[in-house]
Amino acid sequence: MSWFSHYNYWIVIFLMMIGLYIVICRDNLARKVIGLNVFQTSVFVLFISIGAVRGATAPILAAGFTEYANPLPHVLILTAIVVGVATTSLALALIVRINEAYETIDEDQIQAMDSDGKPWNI
Amino acid sequence: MLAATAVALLCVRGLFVASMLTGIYSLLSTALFVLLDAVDVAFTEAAVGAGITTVLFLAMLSKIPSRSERSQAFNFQPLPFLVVLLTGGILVYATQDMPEFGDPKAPANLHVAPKYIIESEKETGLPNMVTAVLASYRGYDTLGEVTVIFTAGVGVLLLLGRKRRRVLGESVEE
Amino acid sequence: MMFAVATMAILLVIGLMLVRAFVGPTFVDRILAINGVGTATVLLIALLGFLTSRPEFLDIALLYALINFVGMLAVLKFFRFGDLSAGDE
Amino acid sequence: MIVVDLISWFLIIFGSSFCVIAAIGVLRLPDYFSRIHAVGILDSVGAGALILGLMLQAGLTLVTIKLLMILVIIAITGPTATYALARAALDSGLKAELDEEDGSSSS
Amino acid sequence: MKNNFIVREVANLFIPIIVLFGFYVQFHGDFGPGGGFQAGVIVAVGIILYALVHGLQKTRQLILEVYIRFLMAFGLLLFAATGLASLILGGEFLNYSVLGSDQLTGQHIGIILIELGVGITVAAVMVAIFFAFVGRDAK
Repeated sequence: MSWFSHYNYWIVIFLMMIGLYIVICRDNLARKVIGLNVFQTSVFVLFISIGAVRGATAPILAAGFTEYANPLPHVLILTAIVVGVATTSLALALIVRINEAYETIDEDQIQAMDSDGKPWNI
Repeated sequence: MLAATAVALLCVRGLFVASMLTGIYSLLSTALFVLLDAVDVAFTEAAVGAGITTVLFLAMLSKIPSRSERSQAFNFQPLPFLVVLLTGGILVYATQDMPEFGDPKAPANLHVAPKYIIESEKETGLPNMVTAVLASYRGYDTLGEVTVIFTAGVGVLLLLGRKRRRVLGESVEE
Repeated sequence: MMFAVATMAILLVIGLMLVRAFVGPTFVDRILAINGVGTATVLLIALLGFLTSRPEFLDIALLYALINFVGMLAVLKFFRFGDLSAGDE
Repeated sequence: MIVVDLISWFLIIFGSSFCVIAAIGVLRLPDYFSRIHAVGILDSVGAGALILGLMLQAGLTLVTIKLLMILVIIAITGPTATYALARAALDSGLKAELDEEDGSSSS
Repeated sequence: MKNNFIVREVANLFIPIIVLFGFYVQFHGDFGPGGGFQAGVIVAVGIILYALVHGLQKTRQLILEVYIRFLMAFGLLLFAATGLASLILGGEFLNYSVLGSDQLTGQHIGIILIELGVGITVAAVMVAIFFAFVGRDAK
């Protein structure tokens, strides 16, 4: 077990840190959705890399192969990607509605408007 | 390379450019999934990431005025960076307990996966294990996922489907 | 063996294109570079299928070649009209 | 058979080297309209030679048909996308929204 | 694309290919990579390409939204109905072995039906989301 044998986790963690930083730091709501997508992809990579087996091939039966990668994470991530795009579209729809109501998609400005006591006109 | 794209995604300024870079990002992750033998996942990511997500982002961008993107440069904020760094450090420390990359003896590969690999052909007659597991063994999961997608579609239709009506100068919905 | 060399070359291509996509001074430069990355990725996926001796997986490359075109048209339409619902007449 | 192998390897190396040349061109050429030509190399010669080499390598199977389809798709979409890009750039350049470095040296 | 002859013609050429490829992925998913999720997305992309090239108005006349909403629910209900059918025929919920004469045919019928349901729902939801986004009158 060498020190370098966990590099897949390090890549995942690096991507996850970037996604988290975008979500925390950027005020723009659309930016936050992009950050969430990056975060999501890091989780996908984590699952797939757990399921990968050295020297194996893709989990479709074929003559001459006996080692296959673990199909279970693939199934989970397959559904997760499509659900991810559905939820992303929902988030984008919310952004469009927020923009119509507040005329901005900047988080600070939205909070400033709310604290002004201005009534919601949704 | 994926990481470099992510860094650029962090630093880039315009929203339009950022939405195009998400296209590249999903494209590179597709190649990564092919490399890791996850063919079905790569297929999905290629279809979804390049086609749907880009189009949806652009459609969203065309509905919001471009001035709402304050032309701010990448401003460095130390406290969130520290928090993120701390989280990452803890996670790196935690990976020392994780199994090695590609280890056939990893716990995730020992529990039910051999059963799927060996018996799915016999029990369902399908060479593609992913489809077999997706549709047959984990049918409940898939039913739930389809329900989630359906619900998201209904939600988007509820949020955006109506024509906007104006009453007394205020935008009133529903 | 040749496949490995070609894969390395395509990876290099993607890297160079990405540099252009990141520094590109105008929007169209970036779109051009992204188009190039798309084509190179199609080739990369095809080569990877041969490299792992499972060339049945060309479906992904085929799909990507198709989808890349759609994404490109969407980006260009947004760039020219600022709206995706513009009609034909 | 060895002849076919040699030809296919030659085509693969040829195509990938042209891809690298195209990428260097995209990176190094001075303005936008000349970069379009570099991408043209990637779409036509690079992808074409590479996929032809892979076709020779695969033999006459379903794989060859799929490779042929990929080749046709790239051969049609590549020039179309490049044309649309050049058109878009030209239109926006005429409206003087582009940077100064574009259009000045090319037209 | 307004008055852009080449792009329009090439897109007209590619729309049937994309949709055909989607159906190929749908029904070939048992043997190669692919399945309902991917097929639904690909078919939706084909329709989106039509909308991009010919404008939203024309696409809406071509594909009525009533049908899309119907198909959204129909796919999900097809999925659930397959499960219920196996329940009625004496198995457990979503255990397709009882659908056919023996186990293998039963499983095959069940998986094809379920993939079809998934594909219909995903395609309809994606098209509906795209229409909802683009059809929204801009600010």
